[in-house]
Amino acid sequence: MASEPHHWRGTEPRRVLAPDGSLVGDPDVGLGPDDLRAMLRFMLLARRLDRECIALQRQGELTVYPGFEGQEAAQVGSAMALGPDDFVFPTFRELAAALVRGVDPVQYLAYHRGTWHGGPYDPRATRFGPICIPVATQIVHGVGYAMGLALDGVRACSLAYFGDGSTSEGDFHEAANLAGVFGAPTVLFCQNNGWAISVPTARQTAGEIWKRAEGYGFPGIRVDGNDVLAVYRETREAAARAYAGEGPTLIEALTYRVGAHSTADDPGRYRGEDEVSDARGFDPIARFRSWLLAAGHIDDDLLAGWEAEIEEQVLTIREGVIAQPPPPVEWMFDWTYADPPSALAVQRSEVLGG
Amino acid sequence: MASEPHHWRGTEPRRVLAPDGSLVGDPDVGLGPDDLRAMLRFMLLARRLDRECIALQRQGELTVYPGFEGQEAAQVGSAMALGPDDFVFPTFRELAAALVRGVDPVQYLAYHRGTWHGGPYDPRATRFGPICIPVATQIVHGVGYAMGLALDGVRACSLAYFGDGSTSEGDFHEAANLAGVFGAPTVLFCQNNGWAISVPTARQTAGEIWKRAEGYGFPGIRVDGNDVLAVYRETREAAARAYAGEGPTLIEALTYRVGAHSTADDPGRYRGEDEVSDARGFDPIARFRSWLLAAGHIDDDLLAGWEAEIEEQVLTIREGVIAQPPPPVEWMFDWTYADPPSALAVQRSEVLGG
Amino acid sequence: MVAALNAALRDALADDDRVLVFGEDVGRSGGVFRVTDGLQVEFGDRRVFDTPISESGIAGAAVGLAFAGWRSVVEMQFDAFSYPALEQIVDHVAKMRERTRGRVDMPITIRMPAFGGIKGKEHHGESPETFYVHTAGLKVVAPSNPGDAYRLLRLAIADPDPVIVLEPKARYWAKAEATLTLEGPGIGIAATVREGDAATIFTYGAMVARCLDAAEALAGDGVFARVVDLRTLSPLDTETIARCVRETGRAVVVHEAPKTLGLGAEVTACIVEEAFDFLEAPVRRVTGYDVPYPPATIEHRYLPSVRRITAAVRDVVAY
Amino acid sequence: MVAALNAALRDALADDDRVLVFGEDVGRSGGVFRVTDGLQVEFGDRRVFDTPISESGIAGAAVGLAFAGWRSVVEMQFDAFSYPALEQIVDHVAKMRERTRGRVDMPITIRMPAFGGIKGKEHHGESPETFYVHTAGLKVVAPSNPGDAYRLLRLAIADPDPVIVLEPKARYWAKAEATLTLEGPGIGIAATVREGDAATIFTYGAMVARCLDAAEALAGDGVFARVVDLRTLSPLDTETIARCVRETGRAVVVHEAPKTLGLGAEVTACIVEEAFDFLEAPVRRVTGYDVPYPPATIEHRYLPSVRRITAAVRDVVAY
Ligand SMILES: Cc1ncc(C[n+]2csc(CCOP(=O)(O)OP(=O)(O)O)c2C)c(N)n1
Ligand SMILES: Cc1ncc(C[n+]2csc(CCOP(=O)(O)OP(=O)(O)O)c2C)c(N)n1
Ligand SMILES: [Mg+2]
Ligand SMILES: [Mg+2]
Repeated sequence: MASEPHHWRGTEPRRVLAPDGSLVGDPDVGLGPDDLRAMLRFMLLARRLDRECIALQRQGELTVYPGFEGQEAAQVGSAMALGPDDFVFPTFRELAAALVRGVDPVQYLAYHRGTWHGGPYDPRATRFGPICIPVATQIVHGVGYAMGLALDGVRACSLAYFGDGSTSEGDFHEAANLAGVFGAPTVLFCQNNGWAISVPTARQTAGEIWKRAEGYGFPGIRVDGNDVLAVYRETREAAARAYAGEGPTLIEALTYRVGAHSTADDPGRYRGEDEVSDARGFDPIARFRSWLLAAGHIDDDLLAGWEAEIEEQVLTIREGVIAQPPPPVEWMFDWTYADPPSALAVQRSEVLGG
Repeated sequence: MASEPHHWRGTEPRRVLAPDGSLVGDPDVGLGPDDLRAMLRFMLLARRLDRECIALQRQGELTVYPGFEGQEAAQVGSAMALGPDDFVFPTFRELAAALVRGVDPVQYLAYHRGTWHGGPYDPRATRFGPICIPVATQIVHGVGYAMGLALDGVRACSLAYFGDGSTSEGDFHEAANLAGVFGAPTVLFCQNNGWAISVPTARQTAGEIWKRAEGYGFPGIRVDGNDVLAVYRETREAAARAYAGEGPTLIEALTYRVGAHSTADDPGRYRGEDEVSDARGFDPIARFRSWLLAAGHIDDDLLAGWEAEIEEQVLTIREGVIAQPPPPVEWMFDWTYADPPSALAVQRSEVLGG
Repeated sequence: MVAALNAALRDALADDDRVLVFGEDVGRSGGVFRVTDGLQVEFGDRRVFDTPISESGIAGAAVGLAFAGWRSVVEMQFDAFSYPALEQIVDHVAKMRERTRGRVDMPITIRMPAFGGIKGKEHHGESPETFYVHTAGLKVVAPSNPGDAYRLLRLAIADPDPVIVLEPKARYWAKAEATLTLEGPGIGIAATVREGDAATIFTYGAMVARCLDAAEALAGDGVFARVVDLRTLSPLDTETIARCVRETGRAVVVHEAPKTLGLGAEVTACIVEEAFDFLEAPVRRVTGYDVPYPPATIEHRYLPSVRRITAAVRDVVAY
Repeated sequence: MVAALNAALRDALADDDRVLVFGEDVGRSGGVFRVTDGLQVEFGDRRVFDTPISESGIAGAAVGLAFAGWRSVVEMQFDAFSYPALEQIVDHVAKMRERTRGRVDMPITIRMPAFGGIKGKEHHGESPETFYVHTAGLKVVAPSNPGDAYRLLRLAIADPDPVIVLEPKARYWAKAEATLTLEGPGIGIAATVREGDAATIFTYGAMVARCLDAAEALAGDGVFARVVDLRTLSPLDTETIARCVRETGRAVVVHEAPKTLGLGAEVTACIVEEAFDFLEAPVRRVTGYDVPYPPATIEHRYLPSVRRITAAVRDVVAY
């Protein structure tokens, strides 16, 4: 059997399914068969779309693209655990979560096509914040948003995604500490995929990430991020605590970045192929699919049907992406201020004038 | 019996002496009677000088001054535990530690007189870094310095002081995390004095500060910061680990800021007098003195002799401080660059020209 | 001025229950300069609260709160202590409206005691305006008197866009009668605070009072300098700047920040662009020097003095 | 240019065993732009090492290492990612020498890929020079070609003072033959890269090539513009700036940073101070706009174009 990814060492993560798909926990995480099937379908769609995006980038249709292969369970499981009023603050790698949250993938990919920054989709309507590049900064936004929910007495929470590397930033800490002090209804969701570009988790921190929570006075949880059921359950419980006024939770989901950091990256420079092929033995989709098959929730026919549907869906997205023109140049000026100063109006007309 | 300061709650701190001066641990921390006496004498000098500084400020001889009454054990105990090659990175409140390290108090107080910024003393010669105002920034310097020691293979460590409030800053976290990753020979020494200006520790963080260390992968220790023997022992052990290549230690020393945050502060706005008078029941000097008396290491005659000496010492310092003139105005320009650009030379002569 | 700022916060909190006031020591103690005195008692600790020492966290939380529909008025305890928040301010506070194509406003007010002149400690006398004026998406105001302080702070809070409010700490305790009202010129409008036709002195913050002293001294010698209080540093009131230079032909810019890329550079460039043909002498900049802000005992040699200002005005007039 | 920078680091590491190179992904992977390629293998992971993602930590560690006698060359992975380090850079890197009255030098080099033009993501196309040029105690260089890149980086590393090195990422892969040598003009010396007498274009970084293109286009029409590559942004080479304006009477400043308080403001102010009587037309600034750096598909409309540059030169010449 292939060895576990390096950064999974240490405390055993919580699990429902063992890597081979066998049960090691209670599979009743509160999802009916339809939901379970939807979960797998999202994961399959996400993977197929992710690969398409890499192709699109190679074909010059997208700018640098950060793939997430291997992280489908972490993203889909956590995003499905949230309610419609909950708000997600993502990094740049959460396309799978965006799909679950109903963000239009064509609009989402406008970001990577270079037609708009931040949130080309409507972050308010989708309750999915803008794509965020400066690592860890969005965690603070998640906490601030949660403070706002608490002030409003709304029964909802925020969830901020971030990577293992992002936990080294001051903003991770300030966010976590503020969350603790204000008892903010928020979930700090770390996808520990073993790498921050070329730096392995062990060179990012000498501790275990989930253990940081205690120092902030709230629960920290280590979950197998490639076990979608466990991810779902833990996130759901964290959200439930938030709804109940019990404050934040830090979740460290152990997963693995199978691909490159982005299409601009060459992982051959810093990690061996063995590690990657070993990690493929822990694939989140294979694990969940094999259990669903064994449990009789899906069968090969269904899977074949999905495959065809997903091909079509991805083709449509592909076409939508390619059809996107560059934005009108005046957009550059139109949202900097609600009420632009006159000097900016002059600059705007200079651009439009030629 | 007066109740303990609010922020001492939670995990019991390590102790050698109970608040009433009775023994609860092994008093043999590796110090002979002379050292023990020197320790008390430093504490007495520090307290007397601190009060003098407040008087000097009231008399217009110093600018805003941050007193440290109540924190003498935390500072003297930790500073005495260091070897001559170790390097201290202080905040703005470590005059007692500076005394122990041999920093000339008149030069030190030049800072508060407003005659120079940073380190008016020689930080290299004294191995005592410049006074540092932007909270937590100096912790990173301590870690960087320690990384340098490790690179040089020198058997020494750095120690950075910081307050409870400072632990909320991103720089605390980045410093601690770097220290863990690089196994830097450093001591992160937190004087948790219960207050950050007007904010009590409980509103600063929902966790216990010493517990943060586990998340960074190194030991965290909670010590009674008003027990000078325990502070000494824990710091010494932390330094010994650092020397031995075993990396950093986080020490949370529970102490209490008896006075105002600074001479500009009015604590009456945010804390009750009861709390302060209760805290006086945990005075670090009284505790240590009573044990030294009981153990026969000192007697009343010695103390009376010291009192007279210290009066004289403080008077000399006072006179030295008052005698300090403002610096030559060209100093403003003389150290900005090793090799000042010509435009700056022009500015310099403009100033000197009038 | 402290009273005016305090009144502005109180009135804003009273008028709009989405307004929040938070920062280090702003609650129980009422702020190190007492600008938030009494607000927590009056509006409760839900709406006026202390935070940990966490400037990046404070600015970032304000961003998240804006997503949740709250209007944050945050304090950075001193000028230099806004630097740890710079990433949040530049990357998010300033850009979020653009990043979301106008879907998410950032009605955030970032107040800070700014500039020097109070014999403060290191890092307590910085003039950080260049960082914020250069950052697209922010507005920056620097009132010099209680009336402007009240009005500009209230306008800042009401503004859908983020506004940095630089409060000249050296003027906090200046005595001045003022009617506190929202009526009056908005953000972006400079004020001619003294008439004159020999030259115009452009300035802001605590230097306004000093420039008025200088103008008074010059008037004794028959040199009548106009003094313009820029009040808003971003966007600059280029119209007033250009008009004054057209009318007086000569200009001096005075500020505490170091010269190189201090606001004086932008004012000069703007004069050159908008009023070149009327300019009869080089624009002179009387500013802090290109060195770290000096210690208390010599800060008066760093700050523009009446002597340096009058000398510069005489220079341009004699040119 | 990547090869020149790489050679500079290699030679500096070889010449002085107190030199360290560290930052995010600079070790094993050799940097996202491969500027540090091969250095870890050659000099070992004691001297060339990866850090956690911790910009403030990186800058602050360099300060501590300077106390311990080490000479750090750190990388900020991109321009905008230097913002989290701003407090450390402004409060300590820039001021520590002054704070210790010259007892502790800060021989720190902070490298970063800067400016736009590579269809990068958000926060990957910033021009942060204003923040650093305004900060007393720092030097700032921005080489435009491999020869300057090699020399200026080596001089930066050898300098006892902190130097910010802004590497124009759009020129990283530009092919150019260059002899890499320490011989040549030092920090603070601009270069006239094309002669001309109708006007002077002052620029730096990736815009140098574009200004040369513009000058070439203008020459076709008989307008001979001089092009000056400032190379060092702090301290500015005011002598060369003034001399060129005295000789050509007209000036255009070109940079990618937003206009307001971009370096063009300082260059303009300097021209006014040093060469007012020779100035025959207003200085024109051709710059990025006062908006956040735009997305890839429209960045070419934001960046100064040959058309905008030539138009500005024609304007000042026709004035
Ligand atoms: C403040 C900041 N510094 C540096 C970067 C450059 N950068 C982009 S992604 C990345 C690695 C992030 O690693 P991790 O947080 O583990 O997320 P992952 O990429 O693995 O999803 C780095 C260093 C950045 N985006 N923001
Ligand atoms: C970055 C920064 N933000 C704010 C301040 C203002 N300030 C000075 S001391 C202080 C409280 C520090 O509390 P703590 O760390 O507990 O140290 P103590 O004063 O108790 O010794 C604050 C907020 C500062 N110096 N630096
Ligand atoms: Mg990662
Ligand atoms: Mg404290």
